[in-house]
Amino acid sequence: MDLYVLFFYFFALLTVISAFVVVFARNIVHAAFALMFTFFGVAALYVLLYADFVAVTQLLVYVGGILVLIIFGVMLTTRMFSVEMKTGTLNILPATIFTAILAGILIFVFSVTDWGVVPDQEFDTTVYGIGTLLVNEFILPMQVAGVLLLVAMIGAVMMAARERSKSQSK
Amino acid sequence: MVETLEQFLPHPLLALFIHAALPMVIVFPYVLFAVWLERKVSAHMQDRLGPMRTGGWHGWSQTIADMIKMIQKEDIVPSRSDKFLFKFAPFLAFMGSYAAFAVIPFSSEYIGAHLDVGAFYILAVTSIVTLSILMAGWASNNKWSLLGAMRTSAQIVSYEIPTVVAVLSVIVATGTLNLMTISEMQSGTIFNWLIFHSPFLFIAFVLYFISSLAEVNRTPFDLPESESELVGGFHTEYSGMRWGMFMLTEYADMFLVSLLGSVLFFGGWNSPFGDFMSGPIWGVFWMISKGMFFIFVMMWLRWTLPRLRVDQLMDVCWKYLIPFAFVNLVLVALWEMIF
Amino acid sequence: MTSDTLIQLALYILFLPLLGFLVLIFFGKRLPRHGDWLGTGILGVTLIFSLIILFVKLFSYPAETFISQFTWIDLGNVPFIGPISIELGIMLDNLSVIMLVVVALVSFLVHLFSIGYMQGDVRYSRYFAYLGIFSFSMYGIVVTHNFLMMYIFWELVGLSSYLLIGHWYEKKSASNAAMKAFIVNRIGDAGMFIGIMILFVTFSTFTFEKIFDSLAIGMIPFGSEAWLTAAGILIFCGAIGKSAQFPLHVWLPDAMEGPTPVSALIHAATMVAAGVFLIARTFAIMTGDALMVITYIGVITAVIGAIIAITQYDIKKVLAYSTISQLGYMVMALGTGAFTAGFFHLVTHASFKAGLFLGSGSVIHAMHHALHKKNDHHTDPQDIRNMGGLKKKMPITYLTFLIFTLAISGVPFTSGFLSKDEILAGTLGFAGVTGHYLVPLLAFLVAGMTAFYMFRLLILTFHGEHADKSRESDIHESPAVMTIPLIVFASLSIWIFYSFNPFGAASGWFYSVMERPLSVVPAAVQPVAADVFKEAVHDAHTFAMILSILIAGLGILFAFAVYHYRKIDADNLSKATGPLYSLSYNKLYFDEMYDKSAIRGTLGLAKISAWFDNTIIDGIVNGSATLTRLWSNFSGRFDNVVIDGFVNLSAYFTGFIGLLLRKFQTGKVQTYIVFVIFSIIIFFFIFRSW
Amino acid sequence: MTYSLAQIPQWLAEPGLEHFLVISAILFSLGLLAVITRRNVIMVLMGIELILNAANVNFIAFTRFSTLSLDGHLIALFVIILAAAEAAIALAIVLNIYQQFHTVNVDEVSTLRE
Repeated sequence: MDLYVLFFYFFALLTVISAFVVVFARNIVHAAFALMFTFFGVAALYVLLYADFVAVTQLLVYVGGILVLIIFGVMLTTRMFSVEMKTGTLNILPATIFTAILAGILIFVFSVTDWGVVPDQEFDTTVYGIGTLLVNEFILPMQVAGVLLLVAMIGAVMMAARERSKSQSK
Repeated sequence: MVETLEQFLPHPLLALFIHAALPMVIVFPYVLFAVWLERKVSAHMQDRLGPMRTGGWHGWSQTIADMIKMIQKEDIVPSRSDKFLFKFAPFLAFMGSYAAFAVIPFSSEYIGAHLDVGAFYILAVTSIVTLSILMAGWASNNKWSLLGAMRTSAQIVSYEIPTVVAVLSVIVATGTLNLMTISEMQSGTIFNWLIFHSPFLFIAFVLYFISSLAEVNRTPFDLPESESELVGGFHTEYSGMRWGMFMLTEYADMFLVSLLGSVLFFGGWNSPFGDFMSGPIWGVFWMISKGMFFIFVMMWLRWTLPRLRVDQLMDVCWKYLIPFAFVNLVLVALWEMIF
Repeated sequence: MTSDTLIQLALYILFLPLLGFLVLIFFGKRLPRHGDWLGTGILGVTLIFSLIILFVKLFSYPAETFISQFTWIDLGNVPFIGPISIELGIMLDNLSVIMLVVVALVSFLVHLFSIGYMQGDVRYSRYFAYLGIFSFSMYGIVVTHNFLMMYIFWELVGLSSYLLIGHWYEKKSASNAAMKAFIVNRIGDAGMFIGIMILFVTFSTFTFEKIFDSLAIGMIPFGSEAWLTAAGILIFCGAIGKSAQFPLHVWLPDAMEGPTPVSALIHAATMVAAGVFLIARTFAIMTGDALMVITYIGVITAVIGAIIAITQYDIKKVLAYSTISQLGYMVMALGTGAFTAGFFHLVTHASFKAGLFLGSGSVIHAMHHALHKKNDHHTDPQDIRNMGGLKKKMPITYLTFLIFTLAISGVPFTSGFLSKDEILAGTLGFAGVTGHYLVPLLAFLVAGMTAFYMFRLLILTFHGEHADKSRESDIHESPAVMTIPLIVFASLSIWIFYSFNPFGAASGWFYSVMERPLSVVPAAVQPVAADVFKEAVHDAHTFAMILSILIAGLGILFAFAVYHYRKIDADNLSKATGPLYSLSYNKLYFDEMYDKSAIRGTLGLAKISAWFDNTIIDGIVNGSATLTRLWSNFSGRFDNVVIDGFVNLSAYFTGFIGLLLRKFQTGKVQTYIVFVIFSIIIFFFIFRSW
Repeated sequence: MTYSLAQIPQWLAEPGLEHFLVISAILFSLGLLAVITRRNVIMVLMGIELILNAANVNFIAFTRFSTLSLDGHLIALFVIILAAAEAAIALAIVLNIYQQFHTVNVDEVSTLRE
């Protein structure tokens, strides 16, 4: 249990600090790489919550897919061969105050609410359960998600292709 | 195994660290050996001898000497680079690669982490290497590096799809993601190995092997570091030990995909002869021999095949490997359903 | 061999053609010989499998029904409706295993024939791919155990029929025919769908067995027998469309625009028989009234087909109308309750009609090549007036064609005699029990006409002198790959395969394995009971046999008298019958009728509604507009003075507020997000519970 | 295996549901901050990813600490799937915007305004 506590605080701090870096880094590439640690920390938190499959999915999709895409996006849309990749901000002060108040309210609400915790929800393995649920009760969402991914893929390809043909015609 | 260690050590954290460091004992000597082997194999394929002098017998300590040289080299960081990311990238790369060794069952008794999602975990955690390459390429502030890095990551991300689907074929056949269970299922003689399980799994292995070649940037898919086009790819600006870390990662990655391939298709730590020569220690032997065999095949291919062009590279992935992999996955599933 | 093995074989039969289709459609052009061997080989394998299934099933488990199913969608206990679960699965009973062999055999032989016939076609591999998907869907209809899959496969055969009719879609007539077939079929299928849905709403399942069982314990749709009759007739609508029954028969003759082997496979032997198969499958739920409707539709179709076939000159059109007529025969047989006879006729008809079509294909092939050689592109290679005297040039085709013609005419020692005789006996028995003597009367009439027009076709095509001496030397017998199927079909048209007694099928194996299924409908609306009917048929049997031989002989004699020996001049005959002849020659004006009624009707309706729209609705609108204008003139004055005062005041007020609010409308997404979150926080405090 | 945790208060020594919820609240707020303050579209996108992660942490935490069975895991998986689709589309849009306006700052892409 004590190791658990140790790991929890380590990964919680990793998540929160790297999230701060994401938001406050002046350099967008630093923000993107800090995002990797946030995702990593969140994945570790999932592991601590007995969600091994979701954790690995988080790594595979977020770190291996989305983040690479984001970094590609950054590198394709910013002046490339210069380390200076600062991004501007808007109304930083009122926004910070506003979000701080929001965070305060959320944390307050989370701590005062009686959640009716059931502490012994420990899963031995989730893979089998998730698989079974996916093809039974969640079959429709899964099919819809599949169609959605297909649509997204075709849409992204279409847009990228249009961009290319436009730049070729120029 | 961690429990055994805990009994002898003063602190459970120490036991954890030692347990986690065990694969290092295999990986580091392996890399030294593999670099030497690569030089010897390439030399013999070109009808020469390769390093012969250092150490005595066939220049066996050449890589050790190289390593010492590398550690002593000046640590050069380009002045206009992003210093922090530049220094950090090699470590991140090795971290991603080493983390994957945690779920490789080296023998029936030793596995770093007995995860239920082992196969999946390997595929997920190696994607960190992609990011570290992007990081290195960008932080170098050099166009060759950046182009090389973007090529590499595009390549790795693309080839991840056929790899995942090929691994999925095995998972469909075995019904588990746990690499230890997959290994145990193949115990017995050579005919219990999954590659002989069905013709489609054999195709899956071929797909896996091709796309894993691309994932670890080996010839014929070594465009990201093609010296003639991109100087050195993402590690153009690196030198000394940091460069060494990248080399270490690359060789560790080769080892990793070879080991994963042998776990998934070639019985893992099982002896091909049934009970003969089997047991926990023999398991390590078999595992490493199988891995080394694939590494030898990779070296062999490197000196046999020419390099692909970049559009051909993407064609091979998207137009051939991925459709074939998906069709094959369906066929594997049908085979499992029918038989 | 256990039932599991049989089910597994059936699954192979079902899915192998699909595999063939996928391979051929994607890689067909790259395969050696464009993959014709693949399609044919797969069908050969399925033929072997289906023969194995047939023998094992009939010899080892003649009385059992094998079902293998799984639950596809389980909606659980739906409120107000009850438990709904949709199962998919396959069923092997005697009906389906016999049908499997029929489909596999015809399909395989047609594949084989096509290798010769379609040689050099531009879309050769695609043709075989389409044949593959057709076989897949047809097998699906045959082996399925529920209405849902049946409906899906039903539409799939419709699709493949569409694709194959339009195979030469460069020809306007071919693509039109494909569309016509598709649309006409859709009308019937809509009815079938409604029928299935009536059953589904009532029983919450699509599975045949469950529906039959529920019916047997007294559950009926909406508590009324009339609904059950309606469901039966609506499902029969599907058969009307697919089996080209009156009044939806018009698509079948046009479908002859497709390649001739396709006509043999789809539009003669298998797909059109699917309608008959459907009636056989659902026979148990048909009420007496529904069967009466089926009987009369069948009779009308048989008569219409026969009448039109007499005067046609296109070799394939004659065969097409003969198919319509024979399908009407089968439907009529099932309607009267002669279940076994009807299905038996389906089986025998499949082989000799497929053979006839393939024979005509062989003739057209030869004619086409001869015309091609002379660079003659005006003469129609399908018109029997351009043929004649082919007997010497194409002996195998002629001999097989003769056997088929004898079989379809119902001459003893052929398979057609066996089945036709049983049907005629059935109609007599039916009339004896119910008093509907019109049915056997027309049935015998059709038998005579069939013999006449089939021999007319045979004589005009093969006997006498060739129409154009100069091209006679260019006509050759077709290659072996085309004649072998003909020979196989010809041998299957002999009585010996069905019953050792050439004068009665009832003692053969077929009658011992095909029993009329027990009707599950409520007693009040039951059709004629099986045993009463059997008795009546037995009494009428000998009489029917003698009469049918006599009538067939009369028809054949008449045909020889008119066309071979020319004792009676055909032209005079047609002049003498005058209006009747032109009625028949113009296909009873069905197409024109539909053009005048359905199509013009729709257009007329559209015109009427347009007029209604333009005059009445617009009139009302315009009238009210005038009224409104008058009223608004008045209110305008009121407006200008009183209201505007208020409005201007409020406008100033709004403008003032707007000036304030404009600050918030920045056009930046982020500001909006802040507002959204801010509102959420406010809601949070409003609805808080602590 | 014993540590001197006596002086640490109980609520800190045992991470429970609230701890995870607090982390998710912080992640959510930071994500929101990124969304509303950053001018770069890609930064906004990263903020959205943070918000989605916060939601996912909640789902998983509730699965662990309540009788939600595995439904929370599945919903988290679907969220990840949606995030993947969203990122692909969003970046395609961003690249198009860049092609069109030569900038990816949200406040400069304002052709629709006025």
